[in-house]
Amino acid sequence: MIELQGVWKTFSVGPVRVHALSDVSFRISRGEFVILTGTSGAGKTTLLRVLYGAERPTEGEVEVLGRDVPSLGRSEVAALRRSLGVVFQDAKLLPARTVYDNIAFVLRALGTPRSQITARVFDALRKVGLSSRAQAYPAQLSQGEAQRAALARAIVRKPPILLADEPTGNLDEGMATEIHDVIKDIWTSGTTVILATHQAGLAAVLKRRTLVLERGRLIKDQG
Amino acid sequence: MIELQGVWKTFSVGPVRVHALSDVSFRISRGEFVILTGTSGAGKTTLLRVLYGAERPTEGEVEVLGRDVPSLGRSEVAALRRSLGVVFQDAKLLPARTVYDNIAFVLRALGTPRSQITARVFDALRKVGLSSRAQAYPAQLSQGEAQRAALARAIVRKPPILLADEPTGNLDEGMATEIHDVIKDIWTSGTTVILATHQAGLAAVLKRRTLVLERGRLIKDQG
Amino acid sequence: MVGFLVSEAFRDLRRAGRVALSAILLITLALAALGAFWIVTSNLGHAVARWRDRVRIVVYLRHEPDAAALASLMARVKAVPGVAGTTYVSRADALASLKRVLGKDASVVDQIGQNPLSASIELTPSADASTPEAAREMLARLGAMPEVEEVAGSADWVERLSEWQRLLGMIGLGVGGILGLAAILTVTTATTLVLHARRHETEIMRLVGAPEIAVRMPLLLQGMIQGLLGALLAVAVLTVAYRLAAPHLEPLMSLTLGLGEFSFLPPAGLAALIGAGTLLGALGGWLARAGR
Amino acid sequence: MVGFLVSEAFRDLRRAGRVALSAILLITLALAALGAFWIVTSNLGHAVARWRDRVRIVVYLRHEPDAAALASLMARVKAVPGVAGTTYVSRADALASLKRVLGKDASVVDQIGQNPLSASIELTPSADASTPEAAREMLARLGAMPEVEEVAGSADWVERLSEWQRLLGMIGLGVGGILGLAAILTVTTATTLVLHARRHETEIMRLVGAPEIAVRMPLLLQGMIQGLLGALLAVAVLTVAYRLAAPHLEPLMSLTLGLGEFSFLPPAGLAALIGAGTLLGALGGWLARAGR
Ligand SMILES: Nc1ncnc2c1ncn2[C@@H]1O[C@H](COP(=O)(O)OP(=O)(O)OP(=O)(O)O)[C@@H](O)[C@H]1O
Ligand SMILES: Nc1ncnc2c1ncn2[C@@H]1O[C@H](COP(=O)(O)OP(=O)(O)OP(=O)(O)O)[C@@H](O)[C@H]1O
Ligand SMILES: [Mg+2]
Ligand SMILES: [Mg+2]
Repeated sequence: MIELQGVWKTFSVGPVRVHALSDVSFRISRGEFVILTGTSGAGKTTLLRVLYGAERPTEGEVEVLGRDVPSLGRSEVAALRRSLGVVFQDAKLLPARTVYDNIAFVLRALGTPRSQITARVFDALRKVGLSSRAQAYPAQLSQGEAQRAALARAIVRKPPILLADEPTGNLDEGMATEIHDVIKDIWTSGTTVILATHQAGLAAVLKRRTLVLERGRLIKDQG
Repeated sequence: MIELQGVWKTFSVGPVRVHALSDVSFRISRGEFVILTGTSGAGKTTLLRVLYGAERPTEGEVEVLGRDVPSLGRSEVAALRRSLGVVFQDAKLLPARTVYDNIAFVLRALGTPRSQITARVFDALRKVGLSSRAQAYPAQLSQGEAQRAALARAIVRKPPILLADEPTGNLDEGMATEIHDVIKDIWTSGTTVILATHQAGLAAVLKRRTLVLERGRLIKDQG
Repeated sequence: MVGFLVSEAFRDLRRAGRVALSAILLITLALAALGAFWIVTSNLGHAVARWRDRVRIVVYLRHEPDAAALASLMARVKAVPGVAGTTYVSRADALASLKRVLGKDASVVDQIGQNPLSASIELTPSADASTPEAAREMLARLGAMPEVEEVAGSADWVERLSEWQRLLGMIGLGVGGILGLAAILTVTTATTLVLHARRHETEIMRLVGAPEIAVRMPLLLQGMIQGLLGALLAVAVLTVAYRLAAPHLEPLMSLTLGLGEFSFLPPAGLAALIGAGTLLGALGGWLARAGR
Repeated sequence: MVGFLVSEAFRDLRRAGRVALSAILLITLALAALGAFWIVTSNLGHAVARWRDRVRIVVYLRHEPDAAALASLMARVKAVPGVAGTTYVSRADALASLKRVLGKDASVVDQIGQNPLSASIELTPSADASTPEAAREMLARLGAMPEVEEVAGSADWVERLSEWQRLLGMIGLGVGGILGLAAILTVTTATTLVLHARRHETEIMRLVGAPEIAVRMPLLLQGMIQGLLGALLAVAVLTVAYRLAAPHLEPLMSLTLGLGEFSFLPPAGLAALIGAGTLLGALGGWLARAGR
């Protein structure tokens, strides 16, 4: 389902070269729940961006859902992303639309029948505990609320793969647990999940396969 | 030094009214270290915004450094902010400037002599462990790195008051501890600190006075 | 899907607010100026045509011909290439005309025993004869006829006319060039603005896998709507300006340019303006593509 | 601090890139068009003045005066308000002139026993007499002199002139209005753009307590720099265009308008253009203030 082979990603900032990913290889099968962890700057976000085609690896092979990601054209990348639910670390909500519209938008752009949209949007909002804020604009949300709205947008399509980047970074423990339960539910219903987090402890709590990055290297793959 | 009396802040989103702060009163003396905690959406960020004059309370009195904040004019607010170091929850780095320029900018706008600027900027960057990324632009930083850059900017002026909103939200435990140590150092050198965090456990670790917000109400003030 | 795209376009337009308004007004201005220039040029064109009618070449005849000879002569003169109109002036007509020229002193003529003037034919040249060469050729042919004593009138009227046309052409080129430049800048600026306002939005849309058409089509449609609105406004402005100004301009025109009627753009011209506006707007939207 | 503010302004300008370029070019365009119109208007103004010199009013005298009477008469005529130049035409002059008019048929004149023409004074009206009322007044005064038999030439030349001036005025108003509108829109658009690009930046600057001057001054300076660059470009464009076009235009001008020389803007005019550009740019920067 997901396979990386010797993936490197190197950024140049002026004279400095940053190896955000160094020779990363792994494989994830359908239906797995994988936790991706590592300190700040270890390369978690970069790895996810490579998976959804926002970053082209400097070297190596990336396959997602049977597609060779780095070689995809623009419209094929868009098609791939429509099969993925992504929770961005910085939420990335459209600032000029309400929470409801942000979520309905992805359904509408896909041509989902109008009659189903409202029900599906509110279903997703209810799961993340945000139905009362449906009419608020992103600037009117607290950071934790924005993160939950981003999760609702990612799961509203019931995608085969969910990539969640730090979805509880701004949430207290109680709410984090709730969100993790939501993600587990989605996983139980058949979605493959990759959850990136800096909370090393989470791996122990969730008891799932864990990939650990350190300065771009995959130093541990266990569970 | 800081005093709130019966502060309310109510937002209207369409027909819905959100009480982000409800009747909050407290007082913080010079040299205190206060932890502000509460779940997502409890009102932590709103409370800090009221303190640095970005939000006018719907009702109540706010005094910071002897100034009646809600009544200040634009240039007085600017002057107040120059006495405060603020770490914003979403970093708020100027996207078109490097990390170095982001930090040097506040010194330059204040008329700090050129000769001192470089040394002070690198001093602050070293404290947060980011000197190697000085020439990177904000878009080239990981979230955790951006947060550390924001902290460096807040402390470069050695302000009498430091307001830090979730400065370790995107950091793993090891790095969070380092950052807390940096903040403690600053506090030790005489700066009054308010640290907002959703990590309820942090209060126990740091053993400092803790204010707990719940749906805009101050439900606990202890330590 | 179409409904979705159109509603997205209108939503963008509303959001762009003051800027969209600026873009529309700039397009209006460019098109209105273009249209106004078009109107003035075509009216000056009419005036030039009228002036050409007024240019007279006089062919003096050796003798006053009788009716039959006159008819044959006139037929031959008309057959010369470049001759448009002809008027026969008999010796009596010429004398009457001289009296008119003398005005107060007309009585002088009566002191002359007999009419000393020649009969002549006054010619109007056609557009064919508006190059200096064609005009010289025509004059030579007329001068070669046996009945003709002398041809008065040289090629200089042709030079004058062609100089005027060159002047108009240069003004047209200059004005056209400036307006073209302004229109391109307008479109570029408006597009850059819209793109800038949408930059994050576009990025986020792409990241959530929105199809390209949903990302770009609204931009194109928005551009076209702006262009169309701008063009319609320009047509309205021109119409109102024409209605208000024409009654005042007409006497002036007839006084200075000898033009009785100040005409408006034909319907096809209006349609062309509207089409140009829509295209301009669409181009702006389309540039969005090149811009990234 | 000043160094800091100026460097911030240049930094903004560089960042705005294509948009700043657009704004500069639009200002260039507006000012170049304004300047070009100014040049054309002032040259047409010269042409009108020349035409006025050519308008002749003829005062026919009852008798040919002797030298002394003539001197006294000429002095009185020159004293009439509205009279600029005077030329005395004796009866012999008039006859010579008639021969020229008759051209081929001049021999007719020799058949007349004695010279039947009157002596006259040809007048050139001054600018004072360019209103219809002043002209009528002048004609009445001349007609009332005892030596004068008749005054030929009516007020219609004045009407023609004033109609021309009205036409020029209207064109000037129209062109000026359109350019003004375009310039305002340009400035608004450019400002909105810059503001939009700086929106987050401005917010962040305020949040970190940057003094107002550091927030706004660069915007104002940036606007002024844009305006100045645009104006300098416009002056360059006008100068080059003038150098290139004047040699071609001059013969044309003299042919159609009777104007020998096609003049450029005076230094003060250039300075005014540059000042206007800088002001326009500053206005754009200043609007930033009203915008928030
Ligand atoms: N576009 C870029 N240009 C240059 N460097 C980059 C870019 N994106 C990421 N980096 C660098 O690559 C490294 C990995 O970044 P990444 O965002 O993947 O870290 P992360 O593990 O997600 O960190 P965090 O937990 O702080 O979000 C960092 O040092 C970062 O500065
Ligand atoms: N500008 C605004 N308009 C409307 N509602 C707002 C606005 N700002 C904040 N709110 C609401 O006020 C409440 C408190 O927000 P605040 O950002 O202070 O929470 P917080 O404690 O900082 O949460 P988090 O830990 O998630 O950052 C939230 O419900 C939020 O949606
Ligand atoms: Mg990350
Ligand atoms: Mg907050």
